[in-house]
Amino acid sequence: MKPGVGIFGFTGCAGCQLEILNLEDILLDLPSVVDIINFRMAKSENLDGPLDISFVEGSIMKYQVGELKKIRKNSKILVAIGSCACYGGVQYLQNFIEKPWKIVYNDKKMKYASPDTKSLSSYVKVDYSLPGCPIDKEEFVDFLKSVLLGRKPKMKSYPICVECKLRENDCLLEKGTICLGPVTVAGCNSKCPNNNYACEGCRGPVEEANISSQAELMKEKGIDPVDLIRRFRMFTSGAKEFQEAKA
Amino acid sequence: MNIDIHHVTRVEGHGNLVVDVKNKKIKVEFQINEGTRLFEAFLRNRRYDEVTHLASRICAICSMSHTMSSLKSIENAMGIMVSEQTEKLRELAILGEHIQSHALHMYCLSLPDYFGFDSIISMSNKYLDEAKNGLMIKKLGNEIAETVAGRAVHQISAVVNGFTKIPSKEQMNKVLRHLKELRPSVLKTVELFSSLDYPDFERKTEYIALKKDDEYALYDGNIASSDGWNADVREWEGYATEQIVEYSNAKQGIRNGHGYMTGPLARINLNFDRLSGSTKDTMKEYGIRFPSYNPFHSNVARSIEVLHCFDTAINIIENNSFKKEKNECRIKVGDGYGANEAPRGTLYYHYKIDRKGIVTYANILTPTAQNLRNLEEDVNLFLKKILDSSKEKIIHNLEMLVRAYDPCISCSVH
Amino acid sequence: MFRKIKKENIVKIVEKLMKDYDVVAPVRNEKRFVFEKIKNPEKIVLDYDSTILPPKKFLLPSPEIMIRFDNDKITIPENNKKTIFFGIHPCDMNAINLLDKVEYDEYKDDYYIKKRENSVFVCVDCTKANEYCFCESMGSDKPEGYDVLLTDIGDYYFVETGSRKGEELVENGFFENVDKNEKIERKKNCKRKMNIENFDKILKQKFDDKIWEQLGDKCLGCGSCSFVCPTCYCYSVKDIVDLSLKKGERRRVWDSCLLVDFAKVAGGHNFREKRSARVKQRMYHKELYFFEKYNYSACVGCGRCIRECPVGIDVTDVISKIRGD
Amino acid sequence: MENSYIPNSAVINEVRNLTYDTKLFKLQFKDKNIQKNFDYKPGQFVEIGVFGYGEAPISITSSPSTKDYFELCIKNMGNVTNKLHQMKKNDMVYVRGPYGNSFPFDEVKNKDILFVAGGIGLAPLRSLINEMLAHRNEFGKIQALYGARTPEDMIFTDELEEWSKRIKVLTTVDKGDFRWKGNVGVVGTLLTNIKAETENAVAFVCGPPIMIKFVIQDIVKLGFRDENIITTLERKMQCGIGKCGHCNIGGKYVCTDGPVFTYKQIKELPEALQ
Ligand SMILES: Cc1cc2nc3c(=O)[nH]c(=O)nc-3n(C[C@H](O)[C@H](O)[C@H](O)COP(=O)(O)OP(=O)(O)OC[C@H]3O[C@@H](n4cnc5c(N)ncnc54)[C@H](O)[C@@H]3O)c2cc1C
Ligand code: SF4
Ligand code: SF4
Ligand code: SF4
Repeated sequence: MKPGVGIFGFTGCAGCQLEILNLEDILLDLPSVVDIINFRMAKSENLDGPLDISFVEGSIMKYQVGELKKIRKNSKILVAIGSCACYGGVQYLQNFIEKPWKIVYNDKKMKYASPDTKSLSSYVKVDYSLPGCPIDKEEFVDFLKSVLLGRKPKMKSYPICVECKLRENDCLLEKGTICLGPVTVAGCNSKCPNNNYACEGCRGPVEEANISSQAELMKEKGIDPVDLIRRFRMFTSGAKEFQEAKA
Repeated sequence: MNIDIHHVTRVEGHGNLVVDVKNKKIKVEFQINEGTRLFEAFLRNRRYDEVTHLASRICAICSMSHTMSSLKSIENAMGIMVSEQTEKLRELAILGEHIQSHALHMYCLSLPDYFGFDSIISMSNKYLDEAKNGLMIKKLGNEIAETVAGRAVHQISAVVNGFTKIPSKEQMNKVLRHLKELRPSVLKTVELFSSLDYPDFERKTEYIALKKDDEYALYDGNIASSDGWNADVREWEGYATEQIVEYSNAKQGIRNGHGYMTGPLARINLNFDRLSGSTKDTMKEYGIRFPSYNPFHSNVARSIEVLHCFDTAINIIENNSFKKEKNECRIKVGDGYGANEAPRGTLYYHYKIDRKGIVTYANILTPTAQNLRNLEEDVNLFLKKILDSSKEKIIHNLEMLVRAYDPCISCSVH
Repeated sequence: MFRKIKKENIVKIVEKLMKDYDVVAPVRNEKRFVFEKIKNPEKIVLDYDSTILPPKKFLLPSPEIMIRFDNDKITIPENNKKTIFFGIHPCDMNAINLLDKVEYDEYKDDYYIKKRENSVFVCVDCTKANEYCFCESMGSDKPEGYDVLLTDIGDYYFVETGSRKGEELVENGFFENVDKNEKIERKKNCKRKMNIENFDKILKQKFDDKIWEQLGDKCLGCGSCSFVCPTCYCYSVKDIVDLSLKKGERRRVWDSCLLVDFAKVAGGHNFREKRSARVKQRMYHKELYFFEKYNYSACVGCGRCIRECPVGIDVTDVISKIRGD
Repeated sequence: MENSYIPNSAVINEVRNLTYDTKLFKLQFKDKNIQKNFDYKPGQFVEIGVFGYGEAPISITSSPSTKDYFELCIKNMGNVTNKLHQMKKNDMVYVRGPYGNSFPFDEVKNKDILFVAGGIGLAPLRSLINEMLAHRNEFGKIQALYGARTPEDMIFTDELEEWSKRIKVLTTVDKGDFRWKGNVGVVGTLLTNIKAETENAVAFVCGPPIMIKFVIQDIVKLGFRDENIITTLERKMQCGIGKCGHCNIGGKYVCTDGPVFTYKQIKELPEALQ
C-alpha cells in the first residue's frame, strides 16, 4: 500500500508548496510511490484523510487552529515545512512592530482578522521540521525517501558553513558582513553564500548554535549591535535562540 | 440560491467564493481568508538593503516581481541609476518568472479543467506529452530565474543597484541552448491554448498595464489604461485606490468606483502591437486576435506571452555579455516608486526611506488585490448567463472563472 | 635528475599534459586560490599562497561514490583517469604522505589508493607564505615524495625529479638541461612559528587544562578547521536511493570531529558531549594521537585551519599558551 | 587489490526474538567458499549492512566452532538495526569482516575466569563463553554475572540456564517485576555474592559504557590487576577498518586496535571511559 500524503498550506507565500511543484523531473513519478490525497494548490479532488504523512506549510492564525488540529488528527506523521510552519516565518515580525493592524487595516474589524501568527508546534505535535524559506526541494525529496524506506529521517545537526566551505566560497564574515552561516542549520547547500550573499538564517538555528560567540565576533568586527539583532530577525524571528540573541 | 465554494482549489492561497442569489439580485463575495501578514507594517523599521528579501516572501510564484519592484522603489527613493547590464539581467529574470508562472498556471492549474481532470498528475495519464511539455517549460523558467538571481523562489543575488553574483558565460549559454530546444514546445502551447473551448462570456472593463513606446512592457514602463490615460508610476496612487472590505483580508483595487483588470489579458489588449515580431507572426498563423473581452482568454494571452518571453530572452542572452560590476550605493532620504508587470499584472511599490536608510513607510499594490473587484464583477455577470445550469456546473464554471485570473492570494494579503 | 623550464613554457607543457591527464592546479577564485581541474592552462597561478581546500578534495573527494547498488547487484565505480597535480606546495605534498599512512594502513582504502597511484605530483616550492602558515616549524617545508619539484629561479623554474614517473615527465623539449652543480637556495619564508619540542608530553599533561573550556565557548562548531585541513580524513557514509528505493549509491562525505554528531551513537549517547572536548579532540588528534600511532604529527603547518576559523582559534597560539610561553 | 569496503551477500537463515527489541540472526554467506573461510575469534565484529540504510558494526555472538553459519545478536537502535529487525528468513544482507582484535584465549588458559556482562554486552561474551565451555578443562573456575535492565531485557535466558549447569551463573535486573524472584540491582552488586580468586584470574567486562566504568572500579577493588581486566569499548563507527576516524580514542582506533582492551591500556587512553 502506498502511503497517503497530504500537502497543506496556511499563512505564508506558498513557496514551500511551490518548491514541491518545482520538482518537475519527478513530479509525475510521485504517484508511483505515494497517494497524494490532499493538495489543494494543485488538485481539485481532495480528501481529509486518513493520511500517513502530511506536509504543512505556513504559520497559524487563531482561526486556522481548528483546521490544523483536524489535519493532525488525520495524520500519522505531521511535518512542518518551511520556516513559517517551523517558526512563524517572516510574518512573525509583526510582533516587533507597534500597532501593525492599524498600519495596514486602519484598525478595521474584519471577518477573518487575527493579528497573531504562530508556528505549528504552538498548537499541535509536530513530528519533523523541514525549515527554510523556502524549503530545499532536494532535502524534501530526501526526507520523503527516508520515510518511504522506513528510515528515521535525520535532521542535519551542523551549520551552513559546512556546506559553504566545501564549495570554497570566500567567507563573507571576512568581508565584514553578518553571515549567519555558523549558527544556521545546514540543508540548503549554502545557497546564499554561493551567491556571494551572506546567510540570513532563514533555516533557523542549528543544534548547539553558539550565538554568543558569533555575536562577540561581530562586535569585534565593528558591526552595529542593532544591525546584528535585525539580522537575527528576518525569517525565523520566532526561533527562541534567535530572539534571545543579544548583541 | 446560495453558493459557497469553500477554499477554491488549484489557486495559490485560501479564498472562498460566496454567492447569494435572491430575486435575481446577485451578491458576490470573494472572501480571502488567507492569514494576514502585515508586510506593510513590518517592512517599516527595516534597512533599505533588507526589505527586498523580506518583501519577496509576499509571494513565492511572483517573488521575482516583488524583488524587482521593491528594488526599483528603493533605487528611486535613493536616486540610484542602475547600469544597463543590471537592467538587462533583471529583465531576463522577469522573463523567467513569467515563463515559470504562466506554465504553472496553464498546465498545472488550468488545463486539467479543460481536459476534464482534477490535476496535472491525473491528466498526465492521458495527456502525458502535454503535461511534460508544461513542466519542462516551467522548469526552464525556474532555471532562468535561478541562473540570474540565485534561486527560483525567493531570489538571492538581486540587490540594490545590481547583483552580488553575475552568471557565467557557460551558465548563460546553457540557458540559451535550453530556450532554443524548448521553443517548439512553446509553439505547441500556443496552438493548444488558442484552440481550447473557452466559455462564451464577454465583459468589457478597464484594462491597465505598464506601457512603453518601443517594447512590450514587463520590467518597466508607464502605467496606462484602455480608457486612454497614461501616467508616470509616481502618480499611480492618484489613479487607483485600495478599499478595505470586511469579508476579505485582501484589499480591493478600485478606480472611479469600479473594478479594473490587470494581467496578461490587459497587457495583450493594450500592448499586442509591441510583442516580438516572431510572436506576432505566430499569432497570425494561428488566427489569434486581440483585444478580447473574455476573461477566459487570459490563458491564450499567457501562452502568447510565454512565446514572447522566450524570444526576448534569447535576444537578451545572444546580444549581451555580462561581467562583474560594483553595486555599492549611498543612502539618501527619499520617496521611491517602483512597478513592473508581474505575471498576474501590475505590481507597485512605494517606500519612504530616511537618512539612515531605514524604511519608514511601505505601500504595496499587488495585481491580485487590484483584480479582486473586477473578478467579483465578472462573476456577477457570468452567473446571470449560466444561472439555468445545474448547481454543480455553476460551481465548476465559477471556479474556472476564478482560475482564469490565476489569483495569487498570498500576494493579495500581504 | 635536474632540469629547468622557462616560465612561459609552463602553459605549453600543461597543454600537452592535458592530452593524457586531468591536470589539477591552483587558480584564482575571487580573492583566494583553489585547486581546479584545468580547462584553460592560462588560468594556472603558481605563485599562490595557499588554496582554500587542499588537494585532498581530489584524492578523497566529498561526496565520493563507494558502491552503486541496484536491487541485489553491486557495482564499484571505476575511474582510471590519470591526474597530474600541478603546482602543489611542499606542505600539501607532505600532507599527502601523511594521508598515505592512514589509507595504506592495515586495511587499504581502495578508492584513495587507486587515485593516488594514478597521480603524478608536480610540486612547486612555496614563495608566498602567508601570515598563517608555519610549515617550517613542522618540518614540512621540505618537499618529499614528489615526482617533480619546481623552484622559482627568476625567469625559469629549476626542476628536480623525485621518481621514475617524474623523470618520464621531464623528458621532452620544454625542459632544458642545467649545470650539474647549479645549486638553488630555498627561501625560508614562514612568519609564524610553533614550538613542538616535547609537545607530546606537554599535551598529555594539559588534557584537563581550562583552556579547552575557553575554546569550547568560542568555537562555532562549524568544522571549517577540519574540512580545510590537508590531513583531516574523517568521513561519514550515507546511502542515497532514487524514487524506486531499490537503486542508489553508497557515498562518503567529509565529516569532522568538531560537529555535534560526530561521536554520537544510536540511542543518543554522545562520547564527546561538550564542544570543548571536540575542539580538543581535533588538536590532540593532529598533534598527539596521530603521532602516537604513526610517529608523525598530522599537522604540516599549512595554516589553513587558522585562516579559516571564523573566531580565530589558532593552533599555534593554543600550543604556545599551554606551554606557558 | 580487494576493495575493503565491498561486502559479501549473506542470507538470513533464521531470526529468533530474544527480547522485545533484540533478535538473534543466524546468517550464512551466499558464497559457500566465503562461508567456509570465514574465520573469526570471539570479540571480533562484522559490518552488516542493508543497501539504502547503511551499515552497523555488530559483534559476532556465535562461537568460532560453528562453521557453516554465524550469529549476530542485534538490538533495534536505529536505522540499520531497525531495518534488520523487519527482515525475515531468506532475506539478504551484506556483511564484511571479521574486524577488530579479539579476546585473549590461549593467553588466559588455566586461569580463573570472571565474566561480567550488562545488557547487550552479553552478545560478544557469549561467543567466548561458549568457546571456553567447549574447551572447559583448559580453564580454571569460570563464573558469569549478567545484569539487564528488566527481566524482559534479558537475552539468551535459555543459554544462561544451560551454562549454569556447568559454571556459576548469577543474574540480576535493575528493576524487577512481580514475577521476578531473582536479584535486583545493578550488575556490580553481584560481585559481592561471589568468591573470586584474583591472582591467577582474568575478568571480562562487557556492556554499556556507564556499566563498564563502574564495574571496573569494583573489580579493581576486588584485587584484579589492571592488565587482567579485559573489556570492550564502544564508539561510533562508519567503516570498521580504521579510516573514517569516528572511533578514535587517543592513539587508537577502537575498530582496528580494539574493540578489546585491557584496563591497563584504557587508563592510558584519554576519555576512554566516557
Ligand atoms: C565493536 C562494536 C560491536 C557492537 N556489537 C553489537 C552487537 O553485538 N549487538 C548490537 O545490537 N549492537 C552492537 N553494537 C552497537 C551497534 O553498532 C549500534 O547499535 C548500531 O550501529 C546502530 O546502528 P543503526 O543504524 O541502527 O543506528 P543509527 O542511529 O541510525 O546509526 C547510524 C550509524 O551510526 C553508526 N553508529 C550508531 N550507533 C553506533 C554504535 N553504538 N556503535 C557504533 N556505530 C554506531 C553506525 O555506522 C550506524 O549505521 C556494537 C558496536 C560496536 C562499536
Ligand atoms: S560565508 Fe557564511 S556560511 Fe560561508 S563559511 Fe563564511 S560564515 Fe560560514
Ligand atoms: S592542523 Fe591546520 S595547520 Fe596543521 S595541517 Fe591541518 S589545517 Fe594545516
Ligand atoms: S573552524 Fe574554528 S569555529 Fe569552526 S569548528 Fe574549527 S575551531 Fe570551531
